[in-house]
Amino acid sequence: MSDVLEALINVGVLASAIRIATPLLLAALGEMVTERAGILNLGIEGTITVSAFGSFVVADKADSLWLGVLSGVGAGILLSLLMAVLVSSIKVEQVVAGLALNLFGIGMAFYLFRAFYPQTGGEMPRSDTFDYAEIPLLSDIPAVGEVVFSQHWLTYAAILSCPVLWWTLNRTQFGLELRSVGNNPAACDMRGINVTGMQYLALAFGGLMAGLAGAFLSVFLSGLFFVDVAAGRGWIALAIVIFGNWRIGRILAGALFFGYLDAYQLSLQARGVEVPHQLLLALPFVLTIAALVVNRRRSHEPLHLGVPYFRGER
Amino acid sequence: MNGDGADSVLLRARGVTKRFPGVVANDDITLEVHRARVHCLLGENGAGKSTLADLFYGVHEPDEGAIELRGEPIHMVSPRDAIAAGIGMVRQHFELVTPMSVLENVVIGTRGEAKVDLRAARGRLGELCDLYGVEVDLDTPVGDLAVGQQQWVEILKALYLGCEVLILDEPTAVLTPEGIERLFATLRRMASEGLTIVLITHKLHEVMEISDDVTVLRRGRVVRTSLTSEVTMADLTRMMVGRDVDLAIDVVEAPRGDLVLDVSGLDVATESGRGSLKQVSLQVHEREILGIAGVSGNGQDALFDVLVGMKPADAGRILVDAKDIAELSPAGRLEIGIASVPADRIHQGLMMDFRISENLILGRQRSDRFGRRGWLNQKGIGEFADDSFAAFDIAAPSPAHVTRVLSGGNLQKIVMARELAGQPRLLVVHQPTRGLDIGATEYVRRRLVEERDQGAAILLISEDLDELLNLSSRIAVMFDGRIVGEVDRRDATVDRIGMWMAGVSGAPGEALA
Amino acid sequence: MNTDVPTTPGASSGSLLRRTGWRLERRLEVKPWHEVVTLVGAFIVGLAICSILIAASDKSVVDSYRALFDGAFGSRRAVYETLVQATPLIFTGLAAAFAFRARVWNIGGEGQFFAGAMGAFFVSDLWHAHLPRGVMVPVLFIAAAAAGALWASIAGLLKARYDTNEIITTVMLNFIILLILSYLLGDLWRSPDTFYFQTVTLPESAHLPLMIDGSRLHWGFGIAVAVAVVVHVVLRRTALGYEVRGVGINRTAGSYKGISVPRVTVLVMAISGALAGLAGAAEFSGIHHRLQLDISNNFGFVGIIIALIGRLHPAGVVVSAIAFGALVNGAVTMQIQTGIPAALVDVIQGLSLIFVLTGAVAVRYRLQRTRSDE
Amino acid sequence: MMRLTIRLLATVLAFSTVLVACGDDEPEPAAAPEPAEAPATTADPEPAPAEEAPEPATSEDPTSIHIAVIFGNTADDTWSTSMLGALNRVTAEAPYDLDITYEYFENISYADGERVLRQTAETGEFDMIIAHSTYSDSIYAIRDDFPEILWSFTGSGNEGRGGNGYWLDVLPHEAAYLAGIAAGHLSETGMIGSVAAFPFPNVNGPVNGFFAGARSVNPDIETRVTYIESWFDPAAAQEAGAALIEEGADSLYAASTFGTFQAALEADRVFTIGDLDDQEALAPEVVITSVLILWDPGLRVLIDEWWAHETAGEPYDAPTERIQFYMAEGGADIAPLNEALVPADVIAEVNAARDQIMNGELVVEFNPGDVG
Repeated sequence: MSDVLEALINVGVLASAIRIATPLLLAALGEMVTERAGILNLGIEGTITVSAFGSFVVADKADSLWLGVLSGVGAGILLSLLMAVLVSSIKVEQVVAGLALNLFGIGMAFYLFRAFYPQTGGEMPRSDTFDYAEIPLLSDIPAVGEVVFSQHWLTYAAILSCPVLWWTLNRTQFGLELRSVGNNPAACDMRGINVTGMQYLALAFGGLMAGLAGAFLSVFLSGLFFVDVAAGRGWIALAIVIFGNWRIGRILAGALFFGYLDAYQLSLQARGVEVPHQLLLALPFVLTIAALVVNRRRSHEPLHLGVPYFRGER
Repeated sequence: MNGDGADSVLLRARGVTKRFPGVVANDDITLEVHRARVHCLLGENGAGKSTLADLFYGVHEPDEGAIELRGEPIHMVSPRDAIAAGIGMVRQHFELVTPMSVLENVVIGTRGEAKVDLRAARGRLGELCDLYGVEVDLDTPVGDLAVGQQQWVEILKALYLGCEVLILDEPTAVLTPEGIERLFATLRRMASEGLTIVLITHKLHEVMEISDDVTVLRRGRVVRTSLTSEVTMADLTRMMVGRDVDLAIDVVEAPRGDLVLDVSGLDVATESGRGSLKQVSLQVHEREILGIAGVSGNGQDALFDVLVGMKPADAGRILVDAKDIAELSPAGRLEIGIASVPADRIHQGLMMDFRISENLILGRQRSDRFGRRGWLNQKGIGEFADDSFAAFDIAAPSPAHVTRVLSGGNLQKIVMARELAGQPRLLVVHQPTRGLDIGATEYVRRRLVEERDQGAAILLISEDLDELLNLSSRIAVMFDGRIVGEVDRRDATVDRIGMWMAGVSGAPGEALA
Repeated sequence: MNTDVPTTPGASSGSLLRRTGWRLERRLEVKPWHEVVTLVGAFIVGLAICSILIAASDKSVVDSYRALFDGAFGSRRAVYETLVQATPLIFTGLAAAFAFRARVWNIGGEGQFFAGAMGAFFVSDLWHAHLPRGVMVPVLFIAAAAAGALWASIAGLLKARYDTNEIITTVMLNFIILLILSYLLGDLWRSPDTFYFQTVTLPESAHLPLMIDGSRLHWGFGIAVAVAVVVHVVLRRTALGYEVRGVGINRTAGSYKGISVPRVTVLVMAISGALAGLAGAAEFSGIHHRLQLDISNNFGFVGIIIALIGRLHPAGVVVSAIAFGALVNGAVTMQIQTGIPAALVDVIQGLSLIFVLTGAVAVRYRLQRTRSDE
Repeated sequence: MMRLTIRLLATVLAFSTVLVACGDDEPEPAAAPEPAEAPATTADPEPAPAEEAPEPATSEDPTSIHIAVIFGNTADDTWSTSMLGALNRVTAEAPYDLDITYEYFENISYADGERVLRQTAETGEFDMIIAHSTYSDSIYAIRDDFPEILWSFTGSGNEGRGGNGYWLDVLPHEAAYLAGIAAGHLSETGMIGSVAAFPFPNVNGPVNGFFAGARSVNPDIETRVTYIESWFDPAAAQEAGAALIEEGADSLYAASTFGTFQAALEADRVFTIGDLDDQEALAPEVVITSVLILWDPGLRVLIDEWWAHETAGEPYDAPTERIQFYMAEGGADIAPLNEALVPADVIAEVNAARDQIMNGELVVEFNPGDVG
């Protein structure tokens, strides 16, 4: 029992939680912005996969991790722009477009991977990975230094992007308009705001963030690409957005919490504690449903989420 | 006063035609709007006024012809172009982001500023409010504002962008007589300061009261443009309708019968607090039409909803034939003979993608006539549709067609045919002629009277005073969720009802408890 | 999510298009031939792009498509296999179509598929020794439908009671049930005599009989087509179907006229879940005969796509499920015969979908010249 | 509309039955490969008859064999690469002077197994089809339709039923025991761990072997295992490894998983042991050795059986038992230890133990039960 409790605040568990949370946070922030513009993008899983591949192949072939990140992000943006064309211009049902995009994206990434790396019985190709970016001085603080200040630079970037994003959404003209588009595209249209353009931008940003998540999985964590690299993280990011009620602070908390649960169950196993870990893994999903019910009175769900906007129709 | 100088023409439509599937909304329209004047576009619902306004604002593009501003043709494909050209518009249905504050709503779409300087915006907006005497809390979410105030937010939005032409589409529908007066005063002042105002309305007296110029539209065409001072209301009526009409229906009233609807002490809260009901009591008898007057947003929606079972009452009783119906669902209320015609027939009354025949049985799909043990009786449905087509003179290719293809008047006929079919005991009607042309309006009103004569008790909620004065046996007036006065039709005058509508309570004894 | 926005005729267009002097206009009525023409058009465009991809990987386009067709319809057995592949998709497609008709966005077909298979396994485990085949198989299917309905009802009830977004709840429920199944397969339900996370094999008495001996085509296909007919009759001919369609078109008007939207929502979810559950039973008792974590090849998700391509119509679902089954089935032959990588097959499927979806939207519009004077 | 629908549905049904009926007249296609088999195998004209090996071959004898391999995961996972590696080696050996060619099909889902196997067989191109044992049910369901094909499934499997279905397995627990010896010596924290895929017997066996090896040199050593419930999820393996390291484990055995080396790379002085395939090149800083599974002897047996069938015309008669290979029989081994990380005396000790296992002096029990 003491193991169960001790694992709760274990330094390694916390550091691991932050690491696991990083791609979730990145993808969730991107999805939140996309949804704020009224687009429900279920294609994050595919976007992450495509980006992980884009990062990996360039990092490996061009031998530059930074170029790798850049191209991963580029790939993510490209796929998201395809989504934008489908849902914002052609106005295909968003749910289906997202599902189709997953199929297409994952297939495309794997197809290209095989084109670049035919497997004939050798080892798995592996690229370099970024080293942890330990922040001088701060990383020497006991416990906190190890948990918080000895992570990847992208982790810091993800966390720092929260206030930046908050400021952008709440204190700039652009953010104001973006939020308006998700709530009342007709009003924005009448105000001269290019609704379609905003949705393209929002999706591109979502692609950028999912792209970073993909890059994190390949060129930060493992230096590997494989077809199941996203492993459901796109879906969990989606859950986190709802769990976080479309609020940046709560999304950050949600991502950390979901990452924490995963790290915790691994730690319990490592301690030899017998728990049906499936139940711990299911907890985030159950909690997301619970959050939906609890938040219903003060929901910040964009009023026009998932509904295609047609001018002249109401 | 010299409206004729070509250089004073600010906005011009030149031979503008706009078609929608199945209709020509604007047909070769040419008109000129002069600088710093108030120009009314007058016409019935469906005459093409709103479409023309949308063309001026870049919402739609003309299929033929051109819009000109300051003598130059301007090609607008989006409201953005209109805004850039100095055109502002307040549409009939507000375009507000309800969860956001007044200030934020105003700032949306102001170009060229990356960071929202809310402080500066607040200052400028404050000046505008002071200038025109607008009182509104800038930090309240607009969803929490009264409709009248929301309209001011819309006007502020247009002014904030510094427009030269301000188009207002039916702005008075949501205002009290007092509010209208204030609006008109403000508009006159704006015009005197150089703003050009295009006001869309279907109310003659408003035209006479405020405008310098008036253009009458009928069926998408311009009938005539003239100086308001040179026409009379009778002229305008003739132009609007195309003939002399008297919508008054000769009402020979039979004595009313037993008490059918007895409402007392009804309270209904709404989430925002707007449009709630407070201690409403009213009675309707057999062979009687009780009219409910009031400016929209004063509780009429809640009253309709609570009577048909869409909203629960927080306090009070609703008796129908002395039976408490509080526990009855909408379906249960249909069963005991409560029929209803909702205000928004497209959203509340019809399934636009259903076949017409299917819409005609909506609500009675499980009745013995149209089904048995969960199965639909296709033959019964078909026969009923044929009967309805004949009885209500519905103009549609066949009952198997999708409802979407019908015109507004025919849509309302379908609703009426459906609701009147079961010989309702109580008929709750909300804005039954809104948006209908003269012919359909006449038809609907006549059917209501017929229904009354056959013994139904009718509660008629309307914002059209003429309609109420014409049809009702008694008129009650709602203000801020209360019945503030009730009067027999024979004693009713526009002034008296207008006072009540503005919230001024009548002398003791006039308002029935 | 506000999915209850009724649409009225009107213009719609992006400004880019408008600047060219054209605009899209919504058709008042979409005729069947519009749909056919557009779908064929989409299919041809999709095929063309896929051809480029095939050519880019140095394979013969003609040979590839021939292999694809042969794999799908080239022999008796190929046809059976296509139908075998289509069977679960018909069920999950119907499940999605039925829910979407009421604008209830059940994305949980995958989870309900497993719920169904689990229900079927549960009763087979409980009673298999005591029931003859004629009873056992129907019991399996009933249990699967019940389990699928039950699982979906969670999302239905939450939506009816708390207005929670069913897209999210059903997606979450997918994950939850897979984890529950993983737990059960590792523990209570694990077959004692094999190494994997799987149950014991079903006794013969619980096998769904074959439609064609010597093939894999089991009666699941027949049942699926029969269920499609039933779903159609329910939608068209019953008061429930009327209400389901009504809620889908305009739930405000529906509730004004006495249709209890929460009740219909729960019912729709349950029925949709039951249909997806049947897919689980058919695969479990017709093909795999044991429960495993991998018995679904994304059938729940693909069903959604099938439903939309089939325009939410049972006949359309059956047709598009068979077409999709043919594509999946033929793709394997194409891969084996021409060496096209498996991944390209996924790309082709994704691309065809994107084009068919685009076509399905495009069919509702027509291009109209906005200015005759330009 | 109703009538239209029913007509549509009827058409679909009719269409299906017509298609089915059309086929009825044709000969059963499943049987077709039989006559086609001979030309398919001898059709390959490339190896000129002149080059034929002299000894057993007559001019009638086959000169080439074409093998299909079906992978459930992608071909990059370690199980797949170990199989491909063995195929490459056996191809180079060219038993019976055969020209061995193979194709693999990867990422085939369990649900698609039977169909893919059948379609692979129906092409008539393949003499031998090897699949992971997760498809063993499927193989038994269709192999009777293709009596000329040698079917094989590899791994733990469900059951063996003889005929033309061969069940191959390899036992790497002895090699894991050797890795355990090295880990036991290297451990400073007194704890070693394993990141394992599933609590399956064929995963537990090597893990138990690994721990037993460590205990043989350090009886007090603590052991921990974490299951990540995936055959191939490097990210999960990495985090699980990190959790074990945090607990104090300083040697990690990646049992049927891939990716723990990443966790070791990020820790101080933690070693990792690869599994199934040699992983030292991936991360030479931390990988001390790898537990190898070697399919070579199994493949040789399969080719022998096929050769006997082809040349002598005997029907296939697979044993119902699994054909399994211990380390001494070449079914498993330990990769050369990383000399940069492992002291020479430890290497010597491991090699000595390896010799003992090879000559039977040291017996390592196969313990597939719960890891303790």
